[in-house]
Amino acid sequence: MALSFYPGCSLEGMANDYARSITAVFEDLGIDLVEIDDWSCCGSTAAHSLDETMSVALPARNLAAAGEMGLDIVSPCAMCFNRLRYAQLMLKRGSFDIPWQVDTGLAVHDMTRFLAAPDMLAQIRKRVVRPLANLKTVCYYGCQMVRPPSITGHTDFENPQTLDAIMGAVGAQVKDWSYKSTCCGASIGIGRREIRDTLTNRILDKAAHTGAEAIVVSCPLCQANLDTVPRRPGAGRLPVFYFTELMRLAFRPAAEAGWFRAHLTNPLPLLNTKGLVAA
Amino acid sequence: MKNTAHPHISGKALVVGGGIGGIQCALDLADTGFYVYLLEKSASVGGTMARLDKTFPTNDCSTCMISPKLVQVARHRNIEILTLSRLAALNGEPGNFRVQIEKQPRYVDQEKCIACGACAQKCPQKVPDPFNGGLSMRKAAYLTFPQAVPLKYAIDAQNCLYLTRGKCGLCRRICPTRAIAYDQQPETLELTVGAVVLCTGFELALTRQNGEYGYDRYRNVVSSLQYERMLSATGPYGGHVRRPSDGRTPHRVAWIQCVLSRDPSRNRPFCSAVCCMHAAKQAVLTRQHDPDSQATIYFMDVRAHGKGFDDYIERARAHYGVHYKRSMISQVYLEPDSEALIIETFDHHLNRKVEETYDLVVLSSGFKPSEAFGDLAKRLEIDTNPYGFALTDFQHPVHTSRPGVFVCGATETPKDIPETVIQAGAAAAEAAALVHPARHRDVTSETTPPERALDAEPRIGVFVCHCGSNIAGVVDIEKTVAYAKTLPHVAYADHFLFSCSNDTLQKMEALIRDKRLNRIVVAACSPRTHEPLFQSVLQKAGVNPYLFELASIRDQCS
Amino acid sequence: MANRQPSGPKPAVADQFTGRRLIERGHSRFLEHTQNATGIDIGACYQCERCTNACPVARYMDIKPHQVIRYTQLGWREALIHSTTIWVCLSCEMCTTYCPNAVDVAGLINHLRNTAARLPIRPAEKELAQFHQIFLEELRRFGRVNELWLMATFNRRPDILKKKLKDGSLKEDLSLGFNLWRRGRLKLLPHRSRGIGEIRKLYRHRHGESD
Amino acid sequence: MDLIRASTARAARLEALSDHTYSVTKTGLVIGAGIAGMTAALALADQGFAVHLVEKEGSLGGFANNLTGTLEGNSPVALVHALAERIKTHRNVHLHLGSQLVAHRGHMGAFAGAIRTTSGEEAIQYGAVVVATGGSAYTPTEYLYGRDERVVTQVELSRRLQTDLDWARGLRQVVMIQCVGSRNEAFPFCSRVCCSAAVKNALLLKELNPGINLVVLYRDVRTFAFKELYYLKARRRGVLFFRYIPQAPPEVHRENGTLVVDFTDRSSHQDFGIQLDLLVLSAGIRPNAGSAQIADLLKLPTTEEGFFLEAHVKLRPVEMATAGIFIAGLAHSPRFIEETLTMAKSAAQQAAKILCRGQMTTSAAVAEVDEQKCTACLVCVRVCPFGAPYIGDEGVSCIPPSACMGCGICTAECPAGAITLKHSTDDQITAKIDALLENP
Repeated sequence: MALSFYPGCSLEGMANDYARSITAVFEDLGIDLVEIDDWSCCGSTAAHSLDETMSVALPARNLAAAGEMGLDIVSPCAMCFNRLRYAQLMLKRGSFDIPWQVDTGLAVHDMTRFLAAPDMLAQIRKRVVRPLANLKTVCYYGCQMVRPPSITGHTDFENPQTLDAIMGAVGAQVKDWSYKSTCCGASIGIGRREIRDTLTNRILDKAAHTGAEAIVVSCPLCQANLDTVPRRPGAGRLPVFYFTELMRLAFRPAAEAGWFRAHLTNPLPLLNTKGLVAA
Repeated sequence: MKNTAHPHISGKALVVGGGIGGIQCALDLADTGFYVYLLEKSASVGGTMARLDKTFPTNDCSTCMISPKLVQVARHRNIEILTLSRLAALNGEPGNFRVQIEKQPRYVDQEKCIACGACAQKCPQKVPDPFNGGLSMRKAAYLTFPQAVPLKYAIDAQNCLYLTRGKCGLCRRICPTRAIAYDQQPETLELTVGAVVLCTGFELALTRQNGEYGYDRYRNVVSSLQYERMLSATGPYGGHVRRPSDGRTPHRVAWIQCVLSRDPSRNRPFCSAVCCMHAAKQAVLTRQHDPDSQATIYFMDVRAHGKGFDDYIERARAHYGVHYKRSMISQVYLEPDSEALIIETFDHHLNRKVEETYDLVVLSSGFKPSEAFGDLAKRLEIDTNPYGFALTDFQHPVHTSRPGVFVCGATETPKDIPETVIQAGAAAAEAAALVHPARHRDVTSETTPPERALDAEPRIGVFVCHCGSNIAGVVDIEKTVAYAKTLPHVAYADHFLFSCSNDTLQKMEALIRDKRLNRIVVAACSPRTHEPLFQSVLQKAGVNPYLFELASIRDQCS
Repeated sequence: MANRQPSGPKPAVADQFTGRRLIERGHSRFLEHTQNATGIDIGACYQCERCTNACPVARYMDIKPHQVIRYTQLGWREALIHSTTIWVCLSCEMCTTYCPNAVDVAGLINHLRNTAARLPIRPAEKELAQFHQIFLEELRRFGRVNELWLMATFNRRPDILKKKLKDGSLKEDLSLGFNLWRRGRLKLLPHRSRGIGEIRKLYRHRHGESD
Repeated sequence: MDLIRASTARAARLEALSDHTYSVTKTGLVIGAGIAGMTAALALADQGFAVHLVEKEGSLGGFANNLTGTLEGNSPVALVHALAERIKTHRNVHLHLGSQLVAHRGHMGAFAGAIRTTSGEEAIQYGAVVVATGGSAYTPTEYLYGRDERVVTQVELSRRLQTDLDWARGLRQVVMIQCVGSRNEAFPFCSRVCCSAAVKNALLLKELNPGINLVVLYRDVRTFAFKELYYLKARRRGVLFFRYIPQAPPEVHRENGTLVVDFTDRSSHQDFGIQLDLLVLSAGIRPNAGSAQIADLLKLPTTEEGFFLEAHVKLRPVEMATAGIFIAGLAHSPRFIEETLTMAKSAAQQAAKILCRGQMTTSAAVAEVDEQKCTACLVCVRVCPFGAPYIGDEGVSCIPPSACMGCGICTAECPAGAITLKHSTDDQITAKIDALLENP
């Protein structure tokens, strides 16, 4: 099976660890991710905020490229996913004067949705050699992957299940909580940091209060936010994993501890106590 | 004097749906000289009203109000209740329809069942009780609710071990009257009626699937009907409001209005008309149950458009201290430890979000026509609006698009009990106008033998009732009977398992004749509703009905 | 940050847009124009405040989401495009998702933000506006956006640099940057995509229309 | 056991009673020939019963004659015509226009009364009564109504919209104020229909004059059930709805000739001063002036607002406490035309329950007056909740068995002890009590 892969800018920088784990996991699952040739930025919030047309045109270039490969698109980044879907919908609806031919029939998956399909979950369960049995997690989806449902297709926007299902499949304990898709404020993190800090800290507090030992995410922006936000003095931190990192952990008899050095909030002590990495 | 005019018009009518609308309509037709088939899909009549605790604006007990009506339909000689039944087909023309009724087996012989409850006691199979919104369990052999009419047990085929796996059969072994009948088969009845009235009622639009406000995700988020059961003395918690999660009494309760009402985004743009008053009433009752409680209603507009309703809202606010917050909620959050619920609103004075914590959240769900009505409407080829309610005409507000088929209650629009009762009368009037040439033709009237001349000496007959175990459990029946025999004028004394069951009544009648009894005392349950029942027995036996006395030993002793 | 978010619109606005203006200037013109441009049914709103209750940043907005709808109905364009609201909005889509009348509140706010961006006015949230601009400029330079360079360009802006030096947030930035670099999470050199030509063409094309 | 002893003791003293029976007058009386009255009369007539329909005005239709169209686009006037046609031609209906009921006595199944017409009095017999005295529109004293021709009611507006289209197209700014004369100290009721009336006229104005600025000032919009769809439609058409609170109602005044309404928008927190060329008041519904006289004559209880008070709010909504008398339409409460039609048919059906019977029996367990002991002190007349007792020709109290409900209040109250409640006679009760007390 092959998919056209749209990594998005973050996976080249801040989230390159995410990128590595994705490659590894998909290798393990025997699925080819064909990176879209010479992909370019989706425009993110900026294009959307300043120039509606650009927010359609920029993703369109990548949709077009994927179209040439004739492969459905999978996107690991919630923001990119949202922008691609949005552009696709707009192009379906109205005509935009853009220089690219776009096949709007192409499916755009968010990576978690793709992996949470029943047959995929079965595959994942087969690969698990080390169930993460006593790891207490909460899954955090953020906004862009689930809202608005009209674009993302997540009708369970308030209580999405894809990450929960995947974490369940690798044997982790998944706690339900109410803040799965509460916004972390990433999009204005630079301009109005204090707002971002307030929102992100609240999410970390709620996660800790739920009794989770770690937060599982799929969005690079969310991860960066939750992992790097300054905490109130005294307030603890939780390791923030990309779901693919934990999948990889479950797929391998022994994990390379080095894998996790990219995290600011060091997850090794936790993984240690759970006997998931060698001390 | 039999009416023989217009032989092609039938003097019978079919009322579909045994809720308060159907019951009222059946009575209004039967009391004006027509024979009525009252069709009910479940095992007993009563509908939603039987599930309510109290009702606005009087705060009268709902059961107490509907019970007499239930007894009335049950004992009306010209009303035939067909439970577990559905209207399969309708042919012919107004005044002379041929209807096909599909009747599902009850697996309990209605003639034999004396409602002693032994089957349910012994039945090993527990299932969530739909009557209590799944908040409690009932057995596979069950009685819908204590005052059910007909007061006969039923076995639900989906869950009965014997019917599903051929195992068990316990109830058949222990039933004192051999009433259990696993071999009952579905039957189809062919009836002729002159008119049809549809009173199929409503159900909540809120379902386990659509997950509004964490419904079916958080244990302490309940629907308005579930909360109604929680308030009710016959409910899952015996009238003490408890949290489903931990059984503690909730002190902070919130209502969220317009759940799946006034919500075009969910293609439910209409208003369900009764939820505002319903919530106000529940809030008032909550404050009455527990003076320390705090009741908050989140709403948009208070729709108290009925007679005296605003006054009720005002009392809820001023006298009972119910908080009204004109603000709609997006999402309900869970407090993990206590399973309390957090509601976020924006406070304009503080200019910030405020988190309010509640022990219990009640969702005032909008209405939709009852599930079965959709197909029924198709089968009967009657027009419905985009939301599935029956379409009627301005000048003829209870006429469906099919002549001779009338409608009442929430089948037409969401409406409260009084409006439903009113509409039931109107539907009855239209049906009667259609078939009135056949008035009195298909009904029978009481014929009583002439009264026996009264012997000078009183000869009192005393009948003591076990009422299953209700009385027998507390009172020593044998002793009581023996004692009664010693009393002056007592010519005869005996005891019965259930005096009110049909076969007992026949025995009683015979005894009165044979023993020439001329005064009758029945020591039984209190409900005055039973007095006319026993009086009719006296009449049948040729004894003046006023020579009857009821000793209410169930209330006052047991 | 109470000082940073005036509650309710600025007084000037209130005076400028009294009921009388409501009548003489057909308020409906702006409403119609906005409805046509966005396809959003703004009239449908019944002011239930679900959007404002759902909004995570309402407190930082001078015109709350439900008021944005009301202001649009009243034709108060000026107040809206000068508001902090349009810049503070996170596009988290809570308001749109939960609106019972299916009013795309976030879409409306974004449309107003787009409008404001096109006009020669000082945005109420300068840094937020600037960040978006810089992001698009970076995109124009390389076709992709490199976080390190993005931050660098942003912080190089004199006014921003001054402010960040003052409140010490520049130090924070640097230490965070260093931490991330140590963990190999910073890509030092931006990748320039081959298709940069057609992307820049697209930009020129856009500006050709918009001014 | 004690209970059984007590019961048997009483049983020994029980006496045979025979229920009282009498024959039923198979004719109905309907008071008021508005939509409710005409519908009730026809509902009875169509079932083969004779009906007297008494209307104090000279014409049929009542309140509905002022109405133009409904929210859903139906015509009340057409309905009135349709009903009137049938009323005039129906063989079972005896129509008495310009007439009034001036006397009424008797009981369920056998009432007797008198109608006064211009040509004198006519005695009538009837077995059941439907009261449909209808309602009237409140005449506002608020908001310069009657002092400025630019201030009108919703009813007046809709009438003018029928005839004067150019005027409607000329309007630029219109404001509607809800709950005028409703939901206040003087009149706590909600008039139920005003919100829909406002929405209806608003839509109509937008239809005729799309450029118009329309503002509705409300407290709660009460377009319940499917009427909500029209409220939604009005919003989509650009009608602006602003909520006001009773503590700060809108203020209307004239500024050198121009009409101005001041109010605060609860949403934008802005004060508005709108110059307008038409102010429309949603004036509430009141009971008909005539209903007081009927209430008096028929001894019927009413609410403080003057609407008739039904026997039971939930389960007997169209019955009065006095058996044989029923209620329909605006006389009961403000309601929509469909609801009035429904209620009238329902009331008629309850009446039919009586009229369809040849004979009527009443329980024998009723109060009986000992004429020797009675001193005609009127206590029973006063205390009876059903107005059964009256002082008969012999100057002593009579309690018609058919009117007595057997509640026993009079028995207890009668100072002379002249009244006994059969089946609960003193010796039966005392026997029971003695038996209870004695020890076996």
